[in-house]
Amino acid sequence: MTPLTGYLLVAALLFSIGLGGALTRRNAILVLIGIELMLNAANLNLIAFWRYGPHPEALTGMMFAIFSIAVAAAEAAVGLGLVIQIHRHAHTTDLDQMNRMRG
Amino acid sequence: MGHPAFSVSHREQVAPMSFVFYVLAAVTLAGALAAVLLKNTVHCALALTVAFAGLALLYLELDAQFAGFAQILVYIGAVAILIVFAILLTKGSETPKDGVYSKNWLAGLAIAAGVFAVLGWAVLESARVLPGSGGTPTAAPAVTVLQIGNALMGRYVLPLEIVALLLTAALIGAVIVAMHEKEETR
Amino acid sequence: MTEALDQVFVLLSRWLVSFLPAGWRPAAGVALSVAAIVCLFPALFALTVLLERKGLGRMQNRIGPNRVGPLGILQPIADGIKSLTKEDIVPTSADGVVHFLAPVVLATAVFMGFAVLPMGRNMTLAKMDAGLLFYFAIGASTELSVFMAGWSSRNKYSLLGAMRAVAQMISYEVPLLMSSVAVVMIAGSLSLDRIVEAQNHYTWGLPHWYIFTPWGFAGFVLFAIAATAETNRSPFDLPEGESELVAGYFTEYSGFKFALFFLGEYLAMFSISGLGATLFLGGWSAPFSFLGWVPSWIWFFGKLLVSMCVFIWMRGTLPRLRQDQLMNFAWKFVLPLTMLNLMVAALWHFLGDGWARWAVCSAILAVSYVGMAWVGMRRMHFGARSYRYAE
Amino acid sequence: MLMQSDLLTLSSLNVPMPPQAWIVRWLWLIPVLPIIASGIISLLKQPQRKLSAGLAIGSLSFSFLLSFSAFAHRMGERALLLDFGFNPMARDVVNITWFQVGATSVDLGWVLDPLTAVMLVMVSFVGLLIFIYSVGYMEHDENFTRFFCFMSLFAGAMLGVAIANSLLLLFMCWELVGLTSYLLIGFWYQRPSAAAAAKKAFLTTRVGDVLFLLGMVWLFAQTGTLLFYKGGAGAIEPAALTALLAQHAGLGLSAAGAIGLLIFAGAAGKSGQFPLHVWLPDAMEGPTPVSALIHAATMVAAGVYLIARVYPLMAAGAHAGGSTAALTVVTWVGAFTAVFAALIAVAQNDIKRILAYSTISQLGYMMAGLGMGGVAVGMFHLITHAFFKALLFLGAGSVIHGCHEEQDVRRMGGLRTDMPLTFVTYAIGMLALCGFPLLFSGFWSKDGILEAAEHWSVAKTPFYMLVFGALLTAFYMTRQVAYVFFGARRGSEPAHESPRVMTAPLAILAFFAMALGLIGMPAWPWFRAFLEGRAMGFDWHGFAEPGLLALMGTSTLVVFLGLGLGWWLYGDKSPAPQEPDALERLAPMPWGWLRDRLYVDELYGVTAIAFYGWWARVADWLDRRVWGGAVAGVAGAFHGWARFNRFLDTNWVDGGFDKGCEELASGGGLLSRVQNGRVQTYLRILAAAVVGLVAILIWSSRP
Repeated sequence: MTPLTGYLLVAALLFSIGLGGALTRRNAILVLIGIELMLNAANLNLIAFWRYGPHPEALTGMMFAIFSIAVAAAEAAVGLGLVIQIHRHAHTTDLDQMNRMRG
Repeated sequence: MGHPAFSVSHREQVAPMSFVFYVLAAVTLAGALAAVLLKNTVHCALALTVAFAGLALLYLELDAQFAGFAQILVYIGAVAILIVFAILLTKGSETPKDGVYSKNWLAGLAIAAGVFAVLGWAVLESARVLPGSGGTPTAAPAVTVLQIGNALMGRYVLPLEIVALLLTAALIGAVIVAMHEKEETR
Repeated sequence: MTEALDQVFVLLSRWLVSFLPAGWRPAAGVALSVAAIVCLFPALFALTVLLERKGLGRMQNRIGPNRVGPLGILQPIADGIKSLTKEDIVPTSADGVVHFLAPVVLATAVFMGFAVLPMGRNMTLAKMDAGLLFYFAIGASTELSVFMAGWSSRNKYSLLGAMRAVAQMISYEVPLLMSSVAVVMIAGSLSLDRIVEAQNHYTWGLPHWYIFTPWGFAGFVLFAIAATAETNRSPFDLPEGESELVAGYFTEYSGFKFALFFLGEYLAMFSISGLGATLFLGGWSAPFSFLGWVPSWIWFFGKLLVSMCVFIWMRGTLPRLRQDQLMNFAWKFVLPLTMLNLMVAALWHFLGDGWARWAVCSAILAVSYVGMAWVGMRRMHFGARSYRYAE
Repeated sequence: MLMQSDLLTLSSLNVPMPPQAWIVRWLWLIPVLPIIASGIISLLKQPQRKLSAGLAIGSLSFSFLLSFSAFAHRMGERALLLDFGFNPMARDVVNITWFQVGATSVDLGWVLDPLTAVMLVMVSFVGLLIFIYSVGYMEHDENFTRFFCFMSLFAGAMLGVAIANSLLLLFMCWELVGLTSYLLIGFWYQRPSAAAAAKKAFLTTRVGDVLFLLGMVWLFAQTGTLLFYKGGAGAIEPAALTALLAQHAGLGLSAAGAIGLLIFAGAAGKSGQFPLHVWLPDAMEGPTPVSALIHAATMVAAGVYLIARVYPLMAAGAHAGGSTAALTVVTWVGAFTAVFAALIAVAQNDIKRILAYSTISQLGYMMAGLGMGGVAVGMFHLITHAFFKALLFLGAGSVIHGCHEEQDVRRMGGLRTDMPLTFVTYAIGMLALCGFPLLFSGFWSKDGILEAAEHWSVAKTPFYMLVFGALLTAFYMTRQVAYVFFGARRGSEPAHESPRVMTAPLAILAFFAMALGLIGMPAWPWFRAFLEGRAMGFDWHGFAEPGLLALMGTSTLVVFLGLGLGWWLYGDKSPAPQEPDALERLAPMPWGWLRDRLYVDELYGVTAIAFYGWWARVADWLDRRVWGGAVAGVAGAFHGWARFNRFLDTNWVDGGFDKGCEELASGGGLLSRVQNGRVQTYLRILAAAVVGLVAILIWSSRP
C-alpha cells in the first residue's frame, strides 16, 4: 500500500466517522462536530494529494487546505451561533425536535 | 542544545507507511470515534480536539508544516473552544433522557458504512493509477513559509481577499445571530 | 575563548551525543536539549517565585519569606516538598480523567512553547521555518486545558474562572498576534532565529532592536499588555481573582496537580517573556556592540529575568480590572492600536531607509496616541483622587 | 455620408500633438465626479443641506469645466486637422475590456467627437444652472439632501450616456438615467399620484428599453462588438455596416434597419415619442427642477442623442439624398408626435402639462429633423430646445413658487407686474419656442428642420405637418402666457417674485435661448459645420439658397398667425377659472377630446393594462382551480384509497389484509419521511445518493 493510499483511506474513514456522527447524534452541536470531521477529512485528502501529487511546488492543494481551514472557522462560528440562537428560541438542541419553522 | 541540522521542515524521508503514520492515524481515528460516540458532549468536544491534533501531526508528517500549525491554531485554538462554549451555553453537557442517538441511528450508521465502503473501494480501485504508486517515495517538497506567503499574495490573492470578506461576513453574521434574542428582550 | 563560552552548551551537547552511534545522534540531541529545558526552567521558576514573594513583600512593607534557609532562599524547595507530599484531592463529582489531564496538557503545551525560542546563538531546539506560528498554535491550546480544569471540577467558581480565563485569553491572543505580525512583516520571516538575526546589527554601537523603532516601541507596549493578559497576571488576573472566585479554575486542585498548574502558569510567563525579548528586544543579541563578547545566552536569560521583574512589579502596583473593562480594553483599545501599528510598520517598510520613515512613523503614532489620550481624558474627566479614612 | 468618415485619429498623424490628450484620457471623470458626489451625499444627514448642495454643484461644475475643455480640445484638433487638410471628423476613442468570455470580449469605452463634446457641454451647463436654481426651489423641502443625491446621480448617468462609446455602457447609463428619473418623479412619494406617475414612467420606458436591449443583443450577435468606434472594427463603422446590410431580417428590412428600428423603440420610450409618450405629462408630478432637467433638457433628449449616435446604423445603405426604412419610420413617428402632442397641449390647463406636451412635440421635431436632415439638424434643435425649454420650465417653476404651488393657469394671471423678471425671461423662452423670427434660437433650429423636411425626398406630408405643428406651438404658448401673465390676477393671495438664486439661472438661460440661434443661421452654419466637419465660414449667400427665404417667410407667417390667433382668443381678457375656455366655446367636442389627451391613456387602460389584469386573473385561476384541483384530486384519491383500506380492514379482519394495509401505511410514512424537515434525514438521503452515484461512477469507469 503506497503512502497516498494510506492517507486516502484514513481520510475516507475519518469522513465516514464524521458522517456517521452527523447522521446519528441528536445534539445539533454533535452534528456540527461531525461536519467538522468531514471537512478535516477533505483537508487531509487535499494535503496528501499535494504531497504526493506530481507538482508539490505548485502549492495548490496546500493552499486549498489552508483556505478551507479558514472557511471552516467561519462555518463553525456561524453554525454555533445559529445553534445557540435556536436553543434560546426553542430551548432544545435536539435535531429530532427541530423540524418545524414555526416556533 | 539541538543543532541546526535538526528541524521539522527537512525531516529525512520516511519509508512508505512509516510507523509514525500508523500511530498518528490510530490516534486521529480514535479521537474521531470518541468524538462521535461518547455520551457526554464536552467529552466529545475534547475528543474532537484530540482528533484535530492528530490531523495536525499528520499534516506535519506530510511536510505541510504551515497547514499543520494553522490547523492547530484554528481548530484547537478557536473551533474547539467555540464548540465547548456553545455546549455550555446550550446546557448540552447533561445528557438528554431519551438517548443521545437519534431515532433512526441505525440507518445513519448503515449509510456511513456504505459511504466508507464506496470511498475505500474507490481508493483501492484507483490505487494503481494514483501518483506515488511506483513505490518510489517522492522527495519531500521543501516549501518555506516565504513561498506560501508569496503564493498567498500573488497567485491566490483573490481567494485570500474573498476569504477575508467571508470571515468578516461570518464574524458579523455570528454576532448578529447571537445578539438577536437579547435585542428582542430589551 | 568567548566563542567557546558562547557556544558552551552546544558544544557540550555535541560532545555528549558524540558517544552514541551516528543513527541516534539527532534524536539524542533533541532529547538532551529537551531534558535541559525541562530541568532549567523549573529551577528558574523556583527562583522567580522566591523573587516574587520577597519583592511583593517589600512592596507591601513586609519582609516576605525569610525562615527557610538564609534569607529564606530555600523557601521554594520547602514549597516543592510540601506540594508534592500534600494529599491530592479530587472532588467526588469531578470528571476524573479530564480533571487529571488538564494540568498535564497545560504543562506540556507550555514546555513545547520553549522549543522554538532561540535562547542563544544556535541554541534553538527546533529551528522551524514557522516558529512563531508554532508558538501561537501551542499557546492557543493552553486555553483548552484551562477550560478542562474549570469544567471538570464541577464547581461554579472553577467554571466561571475558566470561562473568564478562556474569554480573556482568546480576546488578548488577537492583539498579541497582531503586534507580533508587525515584527514578522519587517523581519520578513516567521522563524524566530531569523528575527533575532535581523535585529543583530549595530550602528554606532547601538543595536537594531525593533523596540528602538517607533512602531516597535508601540508594538512592544501593546505586546506587553496582551502578554500580561494572556498569562492571567495582575492586573488582568480576573480568572483567579481570589476575592471573587476563590482561585478560579484551579480552586479544586491541590497538591501536585496544583503545583503543575502553578508551574505551567509561570512557565507560560517565562516563555512569553522570552518571545517578547526575541521579537522586540533582539533576543540573545547584546545591547551594545562592544558587549558582543558576553555569551549570547546570558543576554537572553537576562532579558527574560528583567521582564519577569517587570511582571512582578506590575502585580505589586496595579489594581485589578473589571470583566467588562477587560473585554472593552481588549477589543476597543488594544486591537485597534495594533491595527494602526501594523499599518505604520507597513509604512516603515515602504518608506525605505532614511530619516523620512522615522519622522513619518513617529509622527503618525504620536499624533494618534496623544489624540486618543486627549479624547479619553475628555471623556472621563479625572478629578483629584479622594481618600476616605475610617473615623 | 455624415460621420462615416475615415477613422484616422490624431495618433495616426504626424501632428505635433500627444497621441491622446489628457482630456481624452480623463474624460471618464466627467460622469464619475457627480456620481461620486451623489454617493457621498447619500451618506450625509438631513440637516447637512449646504454641504450636499455644495458637493452636487461643485462636482457638476467641475464636470462642466472638463466638458468645456473637452469641447475646446475638439475645436483645437479640428482646426489643426483642417489646416493639415485632413477630414476633421477625427474622434478620440478610449476602449477598455470589461470582461472576456472565451474569445469574445465585452468592451466599454468612451469617445470624444463633436457630438459628444456638444452634448457634454449642453448637459453639464444646463444641469449646473438647474442645480443652482433648485437650491432656491427646494429650500423648504426636508428631503433636500436626498434630492441633490438623486440629481447628481442623474447628471452623472446622463453625462455617461453622452460619452459612451459602447452601446453597453450607454445602455447601463441609460437604465441608470431611467432609475433616477423614477426616483425623482416619485420624489414626493407621499402623494399617491407622484408614486403612480413614477411607476408609469418607469414601466413605459421599460417597454422601449426591452426592444432596445433586443436590438443591442442582436447587434452584438451580428458584429461581435458593442463598441461604436474601434479603429474600423466598431459596430457602426463601415465594415460592420456592410456586413449588417448584407443580412436580411425579413419584411424587406436589412439587419441594420431592423436593429435600428429596435433601438429607435428604446429612444422613443425615453423621449416620449407617440406610442410611448404617455408617461411624460404625468412625470410633471416631480419637483419642477426635475421636470426641467430630466423631462425637458436632458433625459428626454437622450433618445434623440441615441439616434444621433447610432445614425450611421440608421442611415446605412442610403444612397445620396435618399432615406432608409429606419429613418423613414423615425421621421413619420416624429412628425406625427409633433402635431399630436401640440394638439393636446392646446387644451391643457396645468402650466407644467402644457410644457410637457410641448416638449413631446418638440422632441417629435427633433426626431423628424434627425430622420430627414441628419444629425446636425436634429441635434441643433435638441441643443436650443434644451436651453429654452429648461428656461420655460424653470420659469414655470418660479411662477408656481411665486403663486404658492398653484399650477392651474386659469388661477394665475396678471403676474407680469408681480414677477417682472420671471415674465421677461419666460416671454423670451416662449418666443424662442414659438420660433419667433431672427432673434430667437428656436426659429433657426426649427427652420433647419423645416428646410430639411421640404427637401425630403420621400414625402412632402411631414413638412406640412411640421408647419402646422409650428402654428399650434405658437398658439398654445400664447394662450399659456396670456393666461399666466396677462389679464387680471385671479389667484387668491398675491404672488411674489422668486429669490435671486432662482432668477439668475433664468436670466442666463434666457440669454442663451436667444444667442444660441446665431451659430445655426444659414448664413453661418457653424454648428452644422462643427458636427459634420466642414470648413465653417460666414457668408450672406447662405440665405441665398433657393427657397430658403421663402421658407423663412412661411414659417414667420405661421408663427405670427399662431401668436395672433392666440392673442385674439385669450389676450388680456381674464376669464374666471370656472367659465369655459375660449376655444371650448368655439368647438366644445374636439376640445373635450384634446382636454382628455385624446384618450391614449384610456386606450392603454382598456387594452394593455386590462390584458395584463386579465392574464393575472387567468394565472390566478389556473393556480387555484387547476393545480389546486389536481392536488385536491390526488389527495381525494388517496383519501378514498385509505377509506377502502379501512373498509377492507373492518370487514375482512384478516391478518394478510391487515399486513397489506400496514405495508401501505408504512409506505406512505416512508414517502412522507422524505420531507419531514429533519436535517439529518436530508443529509442521510444525500449521503445515500452519493454512495449510489459514486458506486455507479467507479463501476462504469472500471476497465
